[in-house]
Amino acid sequence: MKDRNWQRFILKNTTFILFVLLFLIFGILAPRFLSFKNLEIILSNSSYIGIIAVGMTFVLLTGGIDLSVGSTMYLSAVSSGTLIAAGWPIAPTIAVSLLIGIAMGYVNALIITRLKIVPFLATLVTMTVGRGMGLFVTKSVQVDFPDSITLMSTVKVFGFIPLQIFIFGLVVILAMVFLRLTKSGRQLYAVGNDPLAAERAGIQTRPLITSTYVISGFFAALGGFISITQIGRVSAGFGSGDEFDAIAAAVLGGASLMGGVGSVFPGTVLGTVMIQMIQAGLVYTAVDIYLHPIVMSLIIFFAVLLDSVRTGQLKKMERRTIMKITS
Amino acid sequence: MGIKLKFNNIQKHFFGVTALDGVSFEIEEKHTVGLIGENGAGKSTLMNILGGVLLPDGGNMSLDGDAYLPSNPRDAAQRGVAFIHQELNLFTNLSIAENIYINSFPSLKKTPLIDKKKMNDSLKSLLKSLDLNYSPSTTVENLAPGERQLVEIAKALHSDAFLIIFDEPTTSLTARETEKLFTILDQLRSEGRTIIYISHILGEVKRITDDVIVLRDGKVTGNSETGLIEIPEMINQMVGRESDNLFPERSAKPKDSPILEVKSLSQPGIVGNVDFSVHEGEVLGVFGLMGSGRTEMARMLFGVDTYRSGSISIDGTPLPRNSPQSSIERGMAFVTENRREEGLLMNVAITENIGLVSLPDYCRNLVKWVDAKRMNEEAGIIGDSLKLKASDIRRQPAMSLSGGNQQKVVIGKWLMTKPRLLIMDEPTRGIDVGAKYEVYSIMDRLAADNSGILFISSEVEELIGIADRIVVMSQGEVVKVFEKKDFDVTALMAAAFREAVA
Amino acid sequence: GSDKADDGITIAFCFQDLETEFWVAGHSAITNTLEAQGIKVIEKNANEDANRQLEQVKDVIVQGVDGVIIIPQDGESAVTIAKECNSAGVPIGVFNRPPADKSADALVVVANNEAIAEQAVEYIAQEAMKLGRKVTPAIMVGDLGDPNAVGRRKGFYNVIDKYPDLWTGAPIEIPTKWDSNTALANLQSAMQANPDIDFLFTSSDFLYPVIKSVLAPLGKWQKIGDDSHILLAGLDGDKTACSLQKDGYVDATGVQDVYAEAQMLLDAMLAAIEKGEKTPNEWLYDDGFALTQANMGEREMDMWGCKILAGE
Amino acid sequence: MSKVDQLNTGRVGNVKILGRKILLSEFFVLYLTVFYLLVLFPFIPRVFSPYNIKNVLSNTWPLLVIAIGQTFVLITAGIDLSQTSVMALSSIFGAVIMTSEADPALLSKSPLWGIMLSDKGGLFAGTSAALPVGLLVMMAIGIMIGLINGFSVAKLRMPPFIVTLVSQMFFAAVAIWLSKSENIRHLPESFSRLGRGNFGPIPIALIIAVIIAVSAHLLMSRTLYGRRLYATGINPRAARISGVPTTKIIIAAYALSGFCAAVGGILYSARLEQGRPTLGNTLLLDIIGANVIGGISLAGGKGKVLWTVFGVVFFIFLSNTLNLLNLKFFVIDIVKGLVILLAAILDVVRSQLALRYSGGKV
Ligand SMILES: Nc1ncnc2c1ncn2[C@@H]1O[C@H](COP(=O)(O)OP(=O)(O)OP(=O)(O)O)[C@@H](O)[C@H]1O
Ligand SMILES: Nc1ncnc2c1ncn2[C@@H]1O[C@H](COP(=O)(O)OP(=O)(O)OP(=O)(O)O)[C@@H](O)[C@H]1O
Ligand SMILES: [Mg+2]
Ligand SMILES: [Mg+2]
Repeated sequence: MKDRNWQRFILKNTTFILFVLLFLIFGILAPRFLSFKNLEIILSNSSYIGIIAVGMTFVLLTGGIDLSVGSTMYLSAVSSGTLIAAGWPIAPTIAVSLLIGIAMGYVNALIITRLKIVPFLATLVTMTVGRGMGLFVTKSVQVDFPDSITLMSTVKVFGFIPLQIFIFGLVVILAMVFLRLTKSGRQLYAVGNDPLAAERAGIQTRPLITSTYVISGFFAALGGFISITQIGRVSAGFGSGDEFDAIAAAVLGGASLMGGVGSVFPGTVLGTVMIQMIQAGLVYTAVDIYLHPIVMSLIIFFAVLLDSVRTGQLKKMERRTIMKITS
Repeated sequence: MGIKLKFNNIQKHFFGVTALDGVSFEIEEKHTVGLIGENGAGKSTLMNILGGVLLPDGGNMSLDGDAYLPSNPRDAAQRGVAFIHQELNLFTNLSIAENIYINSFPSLKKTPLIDKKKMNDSLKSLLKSLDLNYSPSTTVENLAPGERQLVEIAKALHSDAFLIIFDEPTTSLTARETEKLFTILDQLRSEGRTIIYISHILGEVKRITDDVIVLRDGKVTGNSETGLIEIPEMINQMVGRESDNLFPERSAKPKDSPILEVKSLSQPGIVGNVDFSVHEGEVLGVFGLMGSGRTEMARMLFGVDTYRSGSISIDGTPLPRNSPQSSIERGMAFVTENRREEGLLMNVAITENIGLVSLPDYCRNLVKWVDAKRMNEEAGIIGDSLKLKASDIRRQPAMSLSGGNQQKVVIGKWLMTKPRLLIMDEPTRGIDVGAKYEVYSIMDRLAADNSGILFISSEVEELIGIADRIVVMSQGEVVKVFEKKDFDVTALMAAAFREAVA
Repeated sequence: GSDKADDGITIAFCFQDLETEFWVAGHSAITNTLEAQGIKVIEKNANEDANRQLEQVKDVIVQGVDGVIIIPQDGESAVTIAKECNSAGVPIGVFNRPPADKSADALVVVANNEAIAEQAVEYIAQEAMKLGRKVTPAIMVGDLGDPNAVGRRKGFYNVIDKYPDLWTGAPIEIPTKWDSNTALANLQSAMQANPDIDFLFTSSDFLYPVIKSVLAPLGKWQKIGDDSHILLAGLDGDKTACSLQKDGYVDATGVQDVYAEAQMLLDAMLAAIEKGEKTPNEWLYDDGFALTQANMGEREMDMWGCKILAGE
Repeated sequence: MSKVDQLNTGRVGNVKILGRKILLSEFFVLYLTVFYLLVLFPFIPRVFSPYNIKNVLSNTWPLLVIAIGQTFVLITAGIDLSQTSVMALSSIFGAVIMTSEADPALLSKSPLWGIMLSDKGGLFAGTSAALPVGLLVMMAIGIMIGLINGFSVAKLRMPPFIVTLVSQMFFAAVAIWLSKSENIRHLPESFSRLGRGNFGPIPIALIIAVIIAVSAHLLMSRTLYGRRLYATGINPRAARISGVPTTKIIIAAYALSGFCAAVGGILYSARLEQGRPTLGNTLLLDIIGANVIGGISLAGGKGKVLWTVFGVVFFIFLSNTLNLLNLKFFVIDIVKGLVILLAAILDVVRSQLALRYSGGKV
């Protein structure tokens, strides 16, 4: 019996175990990797894409997809840059840029729920239009941010947590509580599992779906802002391609594109941090840069393979036992 | 007593099919009303209108004397109407408790958070009363179909609705669970609730209802107090003709030569040492309580699930493991108990569904060109022989059929392969008396053509009525094999409970 | 293919993207010069897709333009596109990335990435020698699918290989994929893994804000002369690089003179159109130079970024 | 509708009926494209010039071939993000086999140098076998990558999105690594002809694309494989129990997708006359977008080759006309997005109408 519990524990936590193993392997190959500072860097570099991936998880849970997050990041970043250049103080600028994220999400939601256009197309449209509008504002010229913004990345909350990690943590905790412990959170899973049945069970699916895109847009803008505090500059390509990174992180964390399956923690968080960690590990171990993506993709492949084997095994273990246990 | 609910001239059409054609009747408060009718008569459609899932094309309703026209299920729930659907309506990724509370989660001290403890605690006794021995936090995915149906029932019981609709609640339940449900219905009635009860098992209707409403082709053809109407008359009103035989005469006797031989089949924790055989021309019944492992055994036989040891052979040659495809090539067929998830391609035309298994037989030359014309014709013939009720079987998707007719499509697709051994897992679940008779006749015809049939059922009567021998399973093991001469309801039940078997 | 009704000259300008300051400067240099001369400009952005660019060039040929100027995605696609223009009889100018060979006729302005990178890194090597100790070099490599990035990396290595004794070991390579966030994460890791890095070459100037945000918290964002100063060199010659070099943070910048290049190309193109040549063929060279702390005085205004800076 | 009814409703009715017919037709997206072009015609008369039509069509063929491959996978409820790296890798391998000279200054760092590549070019440099071997290897690479994807999805039960994303990363990186970022030129003339040459008056690329489209159409709609493909996409559990070898079906779909991507890669490489390690790396959204606009569902089980064809034609004409309109580059994005939105809205209206009218017919 004890054996079985161990087995179950290992199966339930394979991704996490793999994570720790990878950490140790990189650590053996490059001892400096095992430092606390490195962990902090990995987390800090995970935070912006992690925040976006959390928003993406909400959308994926309902069976949707949000391709527009990269453009949302760009549009909201460009706006805040323009406002700062026009002399606005920081706080209202941030507020406006977050509002733009919310607005983009709301537009997505309107197109999807009112016009009944499939999420892929709807967000493809807002992705192109959003980028175009951003370019319209900047004429493709990069936007630089003053030190008052970039210095935020060095702020330590409570004296030791870097601001971006703090915000990331906050986002994760809020999202987790929402998904696990609130009515809307649980209903989100229901909608993703079977939208028709959800409708029949009397769930108000439309506001729920709307909220996921709004959340995703909001987190995209927030993630974009975090990124700006770190890199200080927004050029025309800012955020493009990030939608794929965010989706990849969520899916690596176990979310399904078909909806109904996925979690923010450990799921998406682990997915994001894992990718960042591998990336860092490759730099630490000085692997030929031509081989970086090759090694990275092999590790991810292995992680996903392990996950699917594990799911199969767990299913088997949880199969009901019918026979009486004699003896 | 007052009138709880009144239907007045309700109309509903789908794509040219008239599902309801001026239905009017009244339901008295605190009564339990049986609603019966053939497959496709319009029962579920009427209830869907009542439950706010569908809008009527014409007519009106009143509830408690006020006009009533729910535009969605939430409206209906607010007016105190609860609905247990014919097709399970559960979220498999959520827990039992969450499914039950999906729209009314208790909150934790004025926070927006869910009070999980309260939720789970409040359900323990309810689940126990239904004999559902799981913690309320169990994920529904892990439950068997019958257990899921109990969750649906728990859901309705838990609501404080004063009008509760049960659309064929017992289809996945065995006798014992059904008894349990009836006790609960009694209790509900004593609490003063009004119940609409839809079933194809007329004995049940006779036993527990106060009034019976009969629908045929979308019209009310009967409306009387249950006490004043006998089952043959109910059937008469349902189908428009007299019918006294529930089971066809068996036209031939089983042969000695075995088709299927199962030797010490086992899979740890699930089935153990299963031995039996099915002979040419034989209908072998399999009886057991819910969760006795019949379905799992059938799935192993057909190659859907794996097993650890033992052997399965067809006509003396062992069957390769875990390959439904080769099982089919060897002449096996398998009507699963779960038609929605494993039986049908819901939004595909009926003929395509019927033709799916036999596709290779309608292929020509190297590139496997499908002779669609011939296939559709044959599928049409099968559909006719099953008296499938559909408007255009080449275009109409399976989804739009009534529950019972969907079941006929599943049976039809296997009949088209002219199977040597047909495994049927609860094939008569949810189909009307007429259709049941047809299914039995099909079994008889196949048997007379020297095929073998493995017939899993939870209804003792039908097993006794049609089987040549009955295998009783309990907790994954074959407890006893009954010869025809020993058939007896109490003995069979006793064996299923493992009483006095030793 | 010039069936135009009006007498004015129309030139199509097809660029591959405008994601960095350099490309924006190149873009405005060309469009402004053309428009100042009363020439109509049709602009096409290929968004880094060679194939889309080919399609766009075909589209503008259909419109009967008098000349086509492209900033190609790479040298090979430049050849194909130039051939397309040759067969349509439209003069073509290729900006910044030279065609891979001379099989097609085109007006070409070449900046030699490898050579320019080499000049900048050479200066650093000389500075490093003055330190009298071994130096640990690192390079921020661009997208490996981009020939410019590859050329710059080659130039860097040419110098590294030239002075084998100067370095503590093989250079540390930091992939950036031309993406700030990737660059940030990898530079942070690299600095953590190799705290002794004291020479950093960035394959493009647009990464300086990232470099600053990594080095500053480590106390390594220091001016030249400070003990913790990291030798810094980059390539492009943009505004940020200019001001950082003026402030004494950056040691050297490889410059391609985007304005001069634009002017050379346009002059040749307009001359060809004037003469009615349909397939002009000429290669014009911009060898670029390295703006270093040593030659800041004389050559500052040859760097386009400094001109922009001065103009503000 | 009876004859009398038709007479009574008169011309207005006829227009209505025609409108309804167009809306409900399978060719809707095509009609939409034509309508769109007619509206734009007064502004850009050149759109119908022979050169432009030829140009647009020549852009269509490769994308079409690739998009059709994607359709197979989408029908199984999967997605193939690796098509672009199939193009890149097969482009490099094909070039390595066919090229007639390789510059050591550029390529001597390639891991293939000395094995498959030398300053005398590739293995089959200059021989008449170069073309056939090159093409075969390119297609084999596509099929192989497809098989790996399919095996991981169907047998190892890994999610398609992540599997193909990983193989996209992996094979794209391999292509870049093998060529050390360099493009490989000096391909045989016979190869380039595939991309730009004609067979009589007809472009060879067109012939290839049409052959693939027609075979894909027949395969999907008329054969055992096609029926089983849809069944697998709609309900894999039911399909498996009904004797459909779902694993093989899915693997084959990915292999077909890889094959089509490789053929697309051949056409693109031939057009550009080079092996490119980054070939197609920005094409992904166009491929999937064209499918979705055509009406193929990402949820699986729904789609036809014809729809894909229309989706691709729509996409290509859209960007062609936006090019011809000479809008500022940032306006192009906005307009493009809005046109897609409009098309999508019309399609939704259309399918809702279809649902309503299909009842009227029976
Ligand atoms: N969504 C739908 N689309 C088209 N036709 C439908 C739809 N729902 C029901 N029908 C048709 O309406 C008729 C009545 O169906 P309904 O489901 O009400 O029957 P039922 O009496 O519940 O039968 P059963 O006992 O088999 O469940 C049938 O002919 C059915 O085919
Ligand atoms: N824990 C579980 N997880 C997943 N599936 C389960 C589990 N328990 C049971 N099932 C499924 O439920 C179905 C019914 O189970 P089983 O064979 O034990 O019952 P049975 O004897 O056929 O009775 P009935 O069909 O009346 O439920 C099977 O298909 C089985 O695979
Ligand atoms: Mg029904
Ligand atoms: Mg069962």
